[in-house]
Amino acid sequence: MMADEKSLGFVVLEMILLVSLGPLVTGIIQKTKARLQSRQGAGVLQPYRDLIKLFRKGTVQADTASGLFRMVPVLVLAATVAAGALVPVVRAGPPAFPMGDALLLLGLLALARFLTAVGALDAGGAFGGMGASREMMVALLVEPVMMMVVFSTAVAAGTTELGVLAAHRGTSWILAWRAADFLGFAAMLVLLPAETGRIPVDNPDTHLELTMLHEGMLLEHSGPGLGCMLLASHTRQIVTLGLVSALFFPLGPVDGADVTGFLLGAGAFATKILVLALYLAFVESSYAKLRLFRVPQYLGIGFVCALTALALRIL
Amino acid sequence: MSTPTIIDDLGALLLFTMILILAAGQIHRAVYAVAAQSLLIAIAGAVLATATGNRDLWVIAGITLTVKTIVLPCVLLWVVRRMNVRREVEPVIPIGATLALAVMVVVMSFHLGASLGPVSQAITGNALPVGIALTLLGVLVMATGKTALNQMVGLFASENGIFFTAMSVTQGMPLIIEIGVILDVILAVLVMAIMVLRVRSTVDADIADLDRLRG
Amino acid sequence: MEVGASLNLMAACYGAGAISALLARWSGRLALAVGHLATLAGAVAGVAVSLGVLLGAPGHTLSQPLLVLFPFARLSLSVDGLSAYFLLVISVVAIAAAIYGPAYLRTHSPDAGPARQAAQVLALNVFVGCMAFLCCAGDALSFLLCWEGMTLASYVLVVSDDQDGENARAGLLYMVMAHGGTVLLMVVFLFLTDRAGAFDFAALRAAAHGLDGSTRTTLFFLAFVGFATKAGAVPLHVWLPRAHPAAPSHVSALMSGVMLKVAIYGMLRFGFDLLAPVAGPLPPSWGWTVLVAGTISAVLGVLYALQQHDLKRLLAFHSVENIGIILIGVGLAMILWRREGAGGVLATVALTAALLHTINHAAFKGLLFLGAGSVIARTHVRNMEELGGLARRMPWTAGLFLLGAVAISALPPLNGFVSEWLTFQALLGGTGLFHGPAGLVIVFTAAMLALTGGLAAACFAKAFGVTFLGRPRTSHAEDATEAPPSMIVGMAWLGALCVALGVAPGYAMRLLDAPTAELLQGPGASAVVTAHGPLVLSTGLTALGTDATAISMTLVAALLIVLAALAWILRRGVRHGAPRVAPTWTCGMTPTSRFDYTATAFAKPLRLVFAALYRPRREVIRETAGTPYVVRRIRYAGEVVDLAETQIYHRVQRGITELSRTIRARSTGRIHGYIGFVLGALFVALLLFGVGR
Amino acid sequence: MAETLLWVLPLVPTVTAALMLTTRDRRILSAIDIGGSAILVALTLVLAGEVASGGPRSLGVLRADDLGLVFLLLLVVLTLAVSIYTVGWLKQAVAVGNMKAESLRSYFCLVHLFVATMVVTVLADNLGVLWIAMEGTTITSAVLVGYHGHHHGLEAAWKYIIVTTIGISFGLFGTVLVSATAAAHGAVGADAMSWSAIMKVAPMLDPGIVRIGFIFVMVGYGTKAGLAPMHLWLPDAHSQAPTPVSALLSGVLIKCALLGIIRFQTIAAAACGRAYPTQVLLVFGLVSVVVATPFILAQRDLKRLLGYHSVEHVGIVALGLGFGGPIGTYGALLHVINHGVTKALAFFASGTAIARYGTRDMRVIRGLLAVAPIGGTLLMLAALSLAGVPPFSIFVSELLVLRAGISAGHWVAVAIFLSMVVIIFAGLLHHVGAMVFGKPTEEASREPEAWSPLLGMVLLAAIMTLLGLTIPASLDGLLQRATEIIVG
Repeated sequence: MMADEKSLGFVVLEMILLVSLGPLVTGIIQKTKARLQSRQGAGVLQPYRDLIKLFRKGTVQADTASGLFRMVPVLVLAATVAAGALVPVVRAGPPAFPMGDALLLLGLLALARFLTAVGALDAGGAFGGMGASREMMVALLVEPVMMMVVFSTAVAAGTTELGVLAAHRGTSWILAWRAADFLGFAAMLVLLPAETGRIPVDNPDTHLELTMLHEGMLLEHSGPGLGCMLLASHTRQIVTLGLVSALFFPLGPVDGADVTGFLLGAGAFATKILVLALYLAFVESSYAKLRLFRVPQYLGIGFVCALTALALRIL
Repeated sequence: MSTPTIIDDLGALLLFTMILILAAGQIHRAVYAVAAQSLLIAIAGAVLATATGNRDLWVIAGITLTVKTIVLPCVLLWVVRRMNVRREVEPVIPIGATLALAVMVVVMSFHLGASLGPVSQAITGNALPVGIALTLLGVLVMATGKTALNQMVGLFASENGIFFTAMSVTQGMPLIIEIGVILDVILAVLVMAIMVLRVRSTVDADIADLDRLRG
Repeated sequence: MEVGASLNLMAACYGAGAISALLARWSGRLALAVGHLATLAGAVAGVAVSLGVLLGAPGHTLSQPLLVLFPFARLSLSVDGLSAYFLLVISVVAIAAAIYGPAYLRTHSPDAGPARQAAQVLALNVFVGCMAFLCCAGDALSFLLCWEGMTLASYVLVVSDDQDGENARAGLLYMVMAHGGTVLLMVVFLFLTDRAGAFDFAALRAAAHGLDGSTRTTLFFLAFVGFATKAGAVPLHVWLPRAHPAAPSHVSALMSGVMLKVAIYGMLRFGFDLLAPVAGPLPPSWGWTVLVAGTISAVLGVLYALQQHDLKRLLAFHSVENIGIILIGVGLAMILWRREGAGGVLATVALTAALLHTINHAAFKGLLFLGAGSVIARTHVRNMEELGGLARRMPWTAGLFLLGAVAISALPPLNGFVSEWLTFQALLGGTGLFHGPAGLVIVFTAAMLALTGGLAAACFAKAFGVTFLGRPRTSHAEDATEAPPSMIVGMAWLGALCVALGVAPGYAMRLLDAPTAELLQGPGASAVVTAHGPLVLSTGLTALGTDATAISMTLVAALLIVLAALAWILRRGVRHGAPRVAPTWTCGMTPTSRFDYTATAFAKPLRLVFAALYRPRREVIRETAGTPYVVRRIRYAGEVVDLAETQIYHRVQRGITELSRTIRARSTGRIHGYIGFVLGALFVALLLFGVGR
Repeated sequence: MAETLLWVLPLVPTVTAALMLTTRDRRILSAIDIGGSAILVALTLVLAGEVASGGPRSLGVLRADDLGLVFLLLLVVLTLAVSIYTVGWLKQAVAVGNMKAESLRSYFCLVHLFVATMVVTVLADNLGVLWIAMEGTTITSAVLVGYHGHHHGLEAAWKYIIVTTIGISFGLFGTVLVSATAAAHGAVGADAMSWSAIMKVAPMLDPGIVRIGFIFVMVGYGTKAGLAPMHLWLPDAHSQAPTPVSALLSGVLIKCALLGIIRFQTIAAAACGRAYPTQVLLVFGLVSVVVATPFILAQRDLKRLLGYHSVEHVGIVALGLGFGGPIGTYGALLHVINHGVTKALAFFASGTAIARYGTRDMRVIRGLLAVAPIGGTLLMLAALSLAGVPPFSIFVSELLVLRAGISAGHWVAVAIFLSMVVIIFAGLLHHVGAMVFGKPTEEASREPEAWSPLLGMVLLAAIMTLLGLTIPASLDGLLQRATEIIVG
């Protein structure tokens, strides 16, 4: 409809931007948490340092692991980053050459998660298995709700293509919000911690603790492999945040490919992500982790919100 | 005294003998009753023969007299003696119920006959109902009679019913058929008699009491 | 015409294969080889036929009279787009099964007598042949004959596998339910034939046009139940998870991958072709029923699959799920067909999704069953708790099984995702058309579909992980070796299909043109879905008239490959050299296979989350030494039972059996009773019929 | 030529029976047996050819029309199969002492007398002769039923002879009534009982009398045919008789009784309108199918199971006639043939199984496929065919019957019929599946399968499958003409 189309090169550019900013978001969240807990905390660039350190290290592999184990980090990273290519970052509007829509994005994230779980089982330790089993449980509670939120916005636009969705909302997004949007957004806010693997669903900071999900699956990875996995989870986080922003407040000049427009869009995107990151930090430091079997109830809230949002759209 | 009235009276007598067979406590009495019944049939045959001048009926009457009034009853009595059952055998269902059923059967037959209206060619309007009643009552005897012999007697009785009907409703079946039928009956009775005695000799029981095959 | 010739060739091949069973008299191995070779040839001929029709002149129907067997019915074959497409599906899987079969049968049961091998060869060829010609049937009688032939042959294969009574029981349940379904079909067919005075489909179609709505609907539902029994839709599915695992694995692949689809073919044939009104949309009750049945089957199927430990049983339950997904597409197409506005286009999308998922499921479910087959052939164990660590022992099988797992979990970039994506798009369009409760149902369906995907992923993470990864739990798994090459080739063929249909689905749309265009009398699949060229999937105009959602699996796949290459470089890190190998971290203890997560443990969280549905039974027996704090041993036994089975079937069965037992017990062998019955019968009959009216 | 055949045909088995008395050697007896049956088959085929070309022939009280030929063909084919089967069966029976070697000739003699009476039954034109022959079958077969001589056999024989004699005496009563009204309309003397003569005057007959007569015949011959609720004797007799005799009883005899009913049905249809006899047949058929079901499900005795199955299938034939119309009647006649062949096969196969395990209790017979592959397979095939699975013959005839029912719009009857068919299917497959598959018991004899029983069975199995895959033009023509005789 509106919006001239983004060239493929532009899409790749956005993707790279997204991936490179991924660890920073984590850093910011960590820092904020530290501050809120009145700690000094590590610098916001710490995640980058960790990654570099890991890529320098050698690998230790479990004796039971099969060849698959070494491929897992590669595939997971690839899938997550590819998902990143589908998020409109600084500009809405469809790409010149169609790549993928919200469903494909969620599909790629699910693929990454599936492979992570499989990899965790490969080493054959109890922690990996436990992490994988619980991660899959949370995942299949989260994914349908995500899908429904996407639907609740897509029904209005009649498409699941994120660029078009964003463009359809247009710049006047806040005025265009209906009750359904508020509910959908609320559902998203409930889901975010779960999807990014944070308290109250998961705990990213602990190792060797029976409550962990994601970290448990990474336990047997080491060196560059672990690096890939971490980078993947950073990317996953920012991609999810990007998805939310694209669905609910696609602020960003949708036309005009000039430098100023680009900078404006980038700035807008950065602020949006920052806000969401701060939200996550606040949630993490103001809640305690839930028992695993309370999680369904917690996510149930999201489900109800999403379903109501959909109902409102349709009725 | 005209033929129809005679036939009617004979029919009544036949029904009476049938009741006797039904009610007969001891088997040899039933045998005598069935012999008497056969005699009545033979008389009916003779009467019809004189009335219609159908020569075949004389033959049939003769055969009935010899075979069903004399030979077969003797066979039966012989079997009875071989099996020396003298004592009363209690019937399968109480005699009162049996008689009640008999009354029902008779009523039903006459109701049926009435619903048909007069059968052309039949000697009297009552020939058909009486025939039906006799045939069914004969089977009723078999159903209620405890011993194998009761059942053989009942078989006779119902055969008699059929013969009576055949005579009084048509001028009897074609002779050849009639003879064939009677031959069959004789054969059947002989086979039955052999079976009865065989069982009596192997396992000391009445063949009609065996009920090991079920379900 | 050469297509007709290859049709005859197909018949000849299957016939020859069936006859080759006689070779078993001399050598069982020979019979196996020749028989499967014939199947292979027949399947290839089948592919030729279907491609000839699908790519041939549009709207062309290849029809061919058969020799007159029955004076009261003319038998004939007629291959239109729909038939050809399903013939293609059948043949594609049959090829894999035929390549895979002989080696499997030899490795799995080396001590099988020639009699059994002969039976298997005969039944296999009859089975595949009947399925193939069922789709080509041009009249009701040959349809029914093939239908029952298919059932009978598969029954033989089910009971043939081994001597224990379990298979016989499974076969019994299967046969009885199938027969019940067939009876319903017979009623429908005979009703139509009676109206038409002939058996061939053209006449039936004409006769159906004369029917009034209610009759039409009644007939449709009779047929739907009949086919749903075969397709294994909940709650008519109970036979499926028993029968499919019991058969030899390549036959399971055929049963799950193909035989169920034949039922789908029947539904489409009846719903859109034979019983469809001349003009105007179908009665709403049809589509909605199918849609809801599909949703229920999808969710319950995968939920029960999640709790299975028997590898093949798990796969069988997944067939229930996938049939559900196909039914969702079919139902949606029925709802949307001939609706004003965007309905027509959306119907095409929905039907395309259903048909595409048909072949996709055939491909990956076939692949998975064959993979499971290789595992079973090598380990003779079906319970995955007793497996594990096979990835290092049979890498090819593991890799291909993983491929199938990703595909069936509807994950990009493989084919499962494509058809589910299309289904989602059709549902989305549907929400635009329906407001109020109808719309909600569709949305709910979409949510359930999403849930299904997630559950499937979880299920196969478990299935693959527990079976192939970690440490071997028993000596069976310990001593396993890679499957013979011919089996791997059979699997690889289907695996390639999964990849091709996932990465470049646009090229397959061409094959879907004929069936979609013929059934819906609207735009063909490629006109709608690949409007922007074969590399892009798009859903045409959406209900709101906004432009289509378009994705390109090809591009994404390419992107994945590039990124994977980059990531690989990154993964190798700065410091090259072989990785140091160390035991898995288990808090300092020496790890054994008892540390591995079992299937039961993996599924435990979900068992608790969905406890309301599962009603799980569990018993824990603890032997304590005097005081409860010193526990000697704890025995844990838990199982999840199929509700439909316990709640419906067992009760019905028990009821009938009890009734007949009591009736039989009543009968006394008294001859007086016998005579009484005769007399009574005469008495009653005279009163009923004798008295003049 | 054909006329001579009419009196030669009954003579052949009679002479064979007489020849049997000349020797005691088992081999010679079997040879005579097979020879006689073969000649019978040959002559029947000749007669069939004559009739097909030159129309019905009659000689005195005998008459060969297409309707009778349908039954005659079934009769002779089964007789031949039985003769072949008997060879091996007898050897085994004598070995285990079920049959006494010195009494074999009387057995063979009786079997052929039995056949002779049945031949007369199907060829009879005079309804009186029909009745006489029918009673003759009862007497001869009753002796055969009790042949083993133990008191179970005698009990069965007694029940059989008493109940069926009652039945057909009702039949005679019906015959008398019909001939009475026929005589009233100018069919005099022996003609008064000749079916063809009666058919000429049938439309004028007094409907009231014919109605009552038909009911008597229906119940009477229905008893002999094993229609419920007069069927109770049937499982006893068919389970106690020697296996070859059971095959003849279930395969042919009850069909002969049906022929009797059909003859009267045509008269009744002409006299009181089509609807009347068909509705009576419909009711009895439905009752039979329903009554048979529970006894099949809860059965333990293999041969009784097959007996009750005969009840069901006779019921199906009656249903076909009751649904009426050319299709239903055609289907019914076809079903007569199909069921005859299949049921004989079933009895043969189960006979060998029983001989192997030494019991008729289906809970004991296990793993037949392992000890007797061919026999087990044949038993399975017979069961599947009985259950109405293609490509076996019964599927086709049941299809036609069903179609007739649907086109006649008897929805209730169709619904009941179908549900019973499915339940019976389950029951039968449950029983037979349990017997055929699984692990064989210890006491099962592992000796190799003898040729002669197999040959007899394979012959029948071939016919069964052939008729399931196609209906030859000649047979079709025969059935068409027979249908015309009934439907007009």
